[in-house]
Amino acid sequence: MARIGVFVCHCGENIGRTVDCARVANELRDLPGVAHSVDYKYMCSDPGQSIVKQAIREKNLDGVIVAACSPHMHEKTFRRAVASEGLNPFLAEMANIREHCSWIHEDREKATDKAIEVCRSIVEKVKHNVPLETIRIPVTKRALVIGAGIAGIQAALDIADGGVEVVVVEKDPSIGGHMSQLSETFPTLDCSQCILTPRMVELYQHPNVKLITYAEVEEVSGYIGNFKVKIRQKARSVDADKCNGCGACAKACPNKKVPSEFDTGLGTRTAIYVPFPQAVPNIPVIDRAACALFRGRAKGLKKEACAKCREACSREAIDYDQQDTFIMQDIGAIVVATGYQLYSIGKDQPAGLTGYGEYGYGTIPDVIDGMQFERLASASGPTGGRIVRPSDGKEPKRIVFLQCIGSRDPAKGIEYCSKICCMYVAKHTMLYKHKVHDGQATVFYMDIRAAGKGYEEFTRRAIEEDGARYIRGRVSRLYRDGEVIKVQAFDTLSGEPILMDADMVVLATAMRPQPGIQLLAQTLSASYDQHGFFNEAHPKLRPVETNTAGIFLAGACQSPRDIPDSVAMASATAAKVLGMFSKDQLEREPTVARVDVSLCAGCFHCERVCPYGAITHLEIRDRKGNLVKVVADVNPGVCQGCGTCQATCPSKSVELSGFTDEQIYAAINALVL
Amino acid sequence: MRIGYYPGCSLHATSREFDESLRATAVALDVELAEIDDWSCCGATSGHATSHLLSVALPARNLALAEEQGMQEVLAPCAACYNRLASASHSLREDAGLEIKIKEILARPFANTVRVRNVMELYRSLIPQITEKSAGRLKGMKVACYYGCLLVRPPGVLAFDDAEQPTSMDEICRATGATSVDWNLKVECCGGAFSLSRTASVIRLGRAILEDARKAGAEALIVACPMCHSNLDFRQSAMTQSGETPMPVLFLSELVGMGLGLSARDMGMKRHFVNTGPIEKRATETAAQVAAEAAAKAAKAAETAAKATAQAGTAPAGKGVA
Amino acid sequence: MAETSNGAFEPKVTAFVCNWCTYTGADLAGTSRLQMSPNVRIIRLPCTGRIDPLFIVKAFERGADGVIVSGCHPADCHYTSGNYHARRRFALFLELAGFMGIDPKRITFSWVSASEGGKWRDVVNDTVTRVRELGPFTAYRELAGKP
Amino acid sequence: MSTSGAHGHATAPATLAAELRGKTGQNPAECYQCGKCSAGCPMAVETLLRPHDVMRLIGGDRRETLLEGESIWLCLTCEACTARCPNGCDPARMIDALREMSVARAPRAVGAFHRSFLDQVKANGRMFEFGLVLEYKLRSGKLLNDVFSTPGMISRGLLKFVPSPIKGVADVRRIFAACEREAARDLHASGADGRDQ
Amino acid sequence: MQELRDLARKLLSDGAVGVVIGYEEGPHGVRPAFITDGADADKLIFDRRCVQNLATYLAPRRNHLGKLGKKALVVKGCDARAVAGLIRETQIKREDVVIIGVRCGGVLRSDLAIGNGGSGNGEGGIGGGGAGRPAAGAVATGAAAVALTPETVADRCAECDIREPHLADHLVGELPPAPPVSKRREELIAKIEAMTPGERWDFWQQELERCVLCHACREVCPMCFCERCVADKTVPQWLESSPTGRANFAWHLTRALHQAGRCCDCGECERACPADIPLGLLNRKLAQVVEERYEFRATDDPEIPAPVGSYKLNDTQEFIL
Repeated sequence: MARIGVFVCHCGENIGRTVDCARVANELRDLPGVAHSVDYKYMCSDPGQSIVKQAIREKNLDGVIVAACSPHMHEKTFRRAVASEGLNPFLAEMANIREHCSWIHEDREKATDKAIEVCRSIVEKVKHNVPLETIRIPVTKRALVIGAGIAGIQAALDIADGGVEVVVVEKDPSIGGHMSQLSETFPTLDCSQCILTPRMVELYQHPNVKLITYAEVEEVSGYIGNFKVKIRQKARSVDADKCNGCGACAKACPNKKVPSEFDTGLGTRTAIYVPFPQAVPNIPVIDRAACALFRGRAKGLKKEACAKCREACSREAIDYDQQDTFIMQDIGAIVVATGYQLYSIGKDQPAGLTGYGEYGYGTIPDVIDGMQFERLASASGPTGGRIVRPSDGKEPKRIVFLQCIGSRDPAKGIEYCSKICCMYVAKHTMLYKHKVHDGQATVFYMDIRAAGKGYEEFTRRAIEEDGARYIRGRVSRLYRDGEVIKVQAFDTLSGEPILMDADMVVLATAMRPQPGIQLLAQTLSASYDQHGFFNEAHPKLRPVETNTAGIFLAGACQSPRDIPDSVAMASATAAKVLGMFSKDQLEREPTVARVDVSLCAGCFHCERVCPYGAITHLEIRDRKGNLVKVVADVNPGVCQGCGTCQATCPSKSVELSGFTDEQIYAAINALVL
Repeated sequence: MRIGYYPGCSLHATSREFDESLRATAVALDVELAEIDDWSCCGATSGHATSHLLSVALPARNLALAEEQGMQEVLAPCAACYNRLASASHSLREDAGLEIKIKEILARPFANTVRVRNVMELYRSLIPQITEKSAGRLKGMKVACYYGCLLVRPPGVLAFDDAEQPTSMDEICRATGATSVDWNLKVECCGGAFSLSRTASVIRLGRAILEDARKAGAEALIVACPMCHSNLDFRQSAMTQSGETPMPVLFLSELVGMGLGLSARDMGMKRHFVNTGPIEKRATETAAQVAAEAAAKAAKAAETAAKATAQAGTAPAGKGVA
Repeated sequence: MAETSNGAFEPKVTAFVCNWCTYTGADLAGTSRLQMSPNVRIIRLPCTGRIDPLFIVKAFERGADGVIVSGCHPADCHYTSGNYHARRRFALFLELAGFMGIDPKRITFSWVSASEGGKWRDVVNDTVTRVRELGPFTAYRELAGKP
Repeated sequence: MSTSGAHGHATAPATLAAELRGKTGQNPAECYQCGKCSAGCPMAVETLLRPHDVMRLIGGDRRETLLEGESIWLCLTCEACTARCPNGCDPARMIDALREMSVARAPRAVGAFHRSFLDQVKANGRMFEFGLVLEYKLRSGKLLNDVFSTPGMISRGLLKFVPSPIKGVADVRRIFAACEREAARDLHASGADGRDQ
Repeated sequence: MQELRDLARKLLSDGAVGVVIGYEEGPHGVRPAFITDGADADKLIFDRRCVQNLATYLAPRRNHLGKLGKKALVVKGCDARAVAGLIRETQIKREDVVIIGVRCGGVLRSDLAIGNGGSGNGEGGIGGGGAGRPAAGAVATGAAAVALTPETVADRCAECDIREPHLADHLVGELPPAPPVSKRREELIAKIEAMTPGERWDFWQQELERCVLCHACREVCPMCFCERCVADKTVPQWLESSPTGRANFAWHLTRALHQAGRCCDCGECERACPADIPLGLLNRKLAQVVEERYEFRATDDPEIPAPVGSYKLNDTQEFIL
């Protein structure tokens, strides 16, 4: 027979006014299995807790019910008290007779009856509670950071500075991300390269950092603290150990006309190239699609069509036969910092998006996007910082900026605000004015969203001091008229139609997640929204975690972010990772599911419904090693305890600890008779 | 190929040349146009400007007739009719309540199964035949394809081509050998509905369109809408300044007909206000030139072939003919 | 079923709710002192995903006159997707139970978020009123005696 | 919920936005006033209220301004506004619905052109342009206007003179009658004042 | 028929399979045949009396058949759906079974094909003609099978869209004409749906009161492959074991729910029921719901995911406040 103690709280007058607590305690005392039942004014107070503790000791209780407020309020309090007496904390439960009873009813008799019934139900449940032990799982104290833009670099450095090993995987040949392409940054107008490059070098040289560039995460298995990650090192065609970054190969390369990705197609590079002069690591890579030798090979040529770079390399670092290789890493926590791409207004769009036919689908040469403007304005850019038209190299005297291209435009597939465009357009008008003194910048906007430290002041400066003309209205059409671009618009504030001539138009296009992000999310079993941004675990309280334990987020992979936001997020993520790594073992609530392997028929309905991918396949073998069956198994490190598996299991071969069928059955039975 | 045909009021009246030229090209391209028996007006702008219900009910009667008469597809050459018929069909698919109401009003069986086609869709499907039969007859002739508003909008309903940068008419024109110029106002409105009631607006809008086409080097403006045609043709004298060369405004069917070598008379082109004589003459000239070039090319080819045969005969053994 | 002193029928309703949204919403109703019918007994579960149709069957077997199942709104599930699976499960259950003669009016499904204390009150009161009109579910209870 | 006073209305009259939403299935509140519609509107230079103004005034419940003014009749229904709206609004459809409302409360408000047109269709099942021109000219009093002054129209055989009704003209008339009945019912239901009737 | 026999013989003689599971003539009509010797292949038959779903012999819990070696199975379209279900739910691997698909022109109602009471026990039902069915006539044997008419055709054939199992490794026979369509079941469902909740309750009570909880419906079902059925779970005992009205109701509700989106509609539960309870109505009703709400139809393509265990963000939820 169980020995359960019932402790009924008056909560001062809060419960006692409507519920006859003494009667509740008396009636429950008569229940079979109840060894002790009392009421008290404040159970959560120190004397109240002492009453519980004392009873456990003296009455040798094996279960405790506190009938008081909501378990959300004090379940932890009472479980701690119970544990201090050596009783397993999961043998204590609360019956909610305040929020769900005394506060919502007036009739004292009915409220008391209800309280008694609620307590009885919990008593019956507790009879089937079993001691549960906190789950401890080991932790590999090594973090993986995916993506080495400013967010990834910051997160990796913070983690590494915390004394933990970090593996950084970057898909491009160099780290630095989009920030390395920017000219100057808002709201301070400091040079992007100047503040970023030292951090890139720091990352490269940090003793705790293993940097793997030109590589991608291929597979992830395991769970929090215990991930196994397979990384594909793409073939650079250059032996990184031999190369000293002298650049002779690029000089020798005959194909100098490859559009440079770094310069957003406005400049060119060679087929063997380093993306930009400050690249880290300073090791070139052969773009096989552009290289004559590889194109020859693809056509089946036996002879090498070109080997100029190998001939030029004094260190014999060029390796045309290099293959992709795979690197396996044991990882404890993963930080996703894959960043963004810009919406392109062209006709070819992924499903759900459409381009801008009214702006020519990107066919008008002097209509460029914001990143292209950054490259034009950058001192290290293709024009050496001169702002000129891509079509004829002339300096545009009338420049027009259009905000919200792709953003806030559900008709084109994206309803969200890209957050950073208002600021960088203001910055662009200033950069333009500083370089083209007699030029006029005009901005077509819907709203100016400048919330942030120094942001509003910045946009005002653009308007008041640098003479940017802001016109409120979306542009209807852009079309070519000889050398000029006609901008057909409407000033919604003055109420006048506008047909304006522009020499150049800059589109502030939307921020979108990186292509292929869904695939990565699936590899990580993390969830993403309809746009492909990673979902945070909670929009307010857990903004840098995902719903998959051990996977964290930094920067624009989660939603549009500017640099300060991305860096703040990255540091927050690092704090989360370091916190997790501060213990040798992770502790997790023991309310997880468990499979009875003898009953499981292996239909794997549970696997299909598990939100966390916690179900694994377990092979059951006989003594001779013959496979008997394959059944479901729950990884307690991954399971979060929702119980969807149990409700789905047709044979009820999986049980959620703390909410077993037996407990619920008993609770239902005790309620209505 | 057989297709249902809904000419609409305009094609029986002011735009008879559209009807005639369309029928003439249909014969030449082996398409049978089966006119819907006892069709009625689609309601046009006046219908939907005053009663949404009416603007669906009037087209629905015609769609129901087409269905009764066993048609799966109906060609509506008039852009306004096409727009009304297609929009009505779309509204009925989207709005179940409206469908019930309309069925009640029609009092005849109606399942909304007929697909409404415009003249560009028809010709686009016939591009191979047009290319073959015209043999580049209009080579070098520069035309501006003017789509206007009713054929491409709203994009959700009339999704046969891109709403902002449509290309189907250009492709059809190119099939005749003509060059379609790149210009800016191909989907701007000409003021159609205000032809009678607000002539000044129409003249303002039409003038911009003609100017832009002229600037792009077009010799003729190609349209597929009776309203665009009557505005830009009938009112052109008011839109142009003296001294400017008049811009012939041709129905797409007329251009295709010219490409196929049909006579201007058969296509009713004499009815245009802007004299089509010069463009007809131009067409005859280009056709003659193309024919001459083709003849010359054929002659040259024959000569080369003859030479090759002769050489092959004397070539040393072991060297094959290229 | 219970009868008050004056003999009027007082329905018994069992509620299965998720811990994160509806249970917390019911807590909020309490802290807001929203008065509601005392006929409902709540059983707390981690997620609607954990709620098995067998629970509902058992509740009726044990004498409940009505049942409430409530959890997080779509997209709000604490466990991301438990409520989506539950939604399919309960759609099927309700269709079948209705087909087999259980009056669907005896069962309320609702999404009540942690901030919807008022909605929880309405769900409770509406369900109790509805079930009171239907009368005791004696048909089900009488089945026990039938061989 | 506020109590309805003894002399107050039991329910507040529907806002213009709500009424239009009912008629069109489109939510006027979706307009965020970016002005792209007006930027592309071919009539923006002539009309007083451009598409975005219309949307704005709908939101402001400015029934009189919209229904009494000329602007809604100055729309060409080219639908450039609708096609380019970033937020999926349909100003062209809204303007159509406003015209419909305007017609319902004051049938004579319809432009003379539209009335002439529809009367023709009702009479004959089809539109015969000569008849239309004649009727329009009579109605608008612009007898000396241009079409007649262009004898070319007739000599070129472009204007048909004698209307001949289609076989199913009764059918068409029934459609008109049904739509008119429906409109009357709507008007009655919306409780709009039947001024001019 | 000869094609089927030749194929079976070849599979056995080549050693490709150890047993061919098909149909043969029995003393009380058609019965399952387990052919292990090519010489016996001529016993195999297939005609419109072959109503049984042999896929039930594939489930691992019938692993006593395992010792006969790899199985070849004769399947109709409806049976193929069960095979697909077993593959989908990882009970068997596709390569573990050779599927001989028969082109099917519909089968008889099971009571006319092999009599009531199932697998040739010849006893007939103990209940009356439930659900207003005509009482079974004499069981046809041999070639004298009853012709297919709207009255005699099996209910499920009306919904059949797999008369040639796509899943099959080998397809045999000519495609017969489509069977006559019986609207019996759909009409009955519509009739029940038109009833008040109380009338429906009474209808089902009348049917279910004959249930003796023998669980034959479960035993014969190819998709009931659990090692321990929830009905046999005792701690806690969700489903009572003695056949009271309450236990019967809970059992049949639970059984049908567990089949939702999984049922292959082979009609075996109804055939096996000694009490003649129209269980097919419950399965069919849920199939309708699943199709309407989740656009899923039972299929013999194992790659198509089942509707239970998946969801869409915009699933219908009109029943939720």
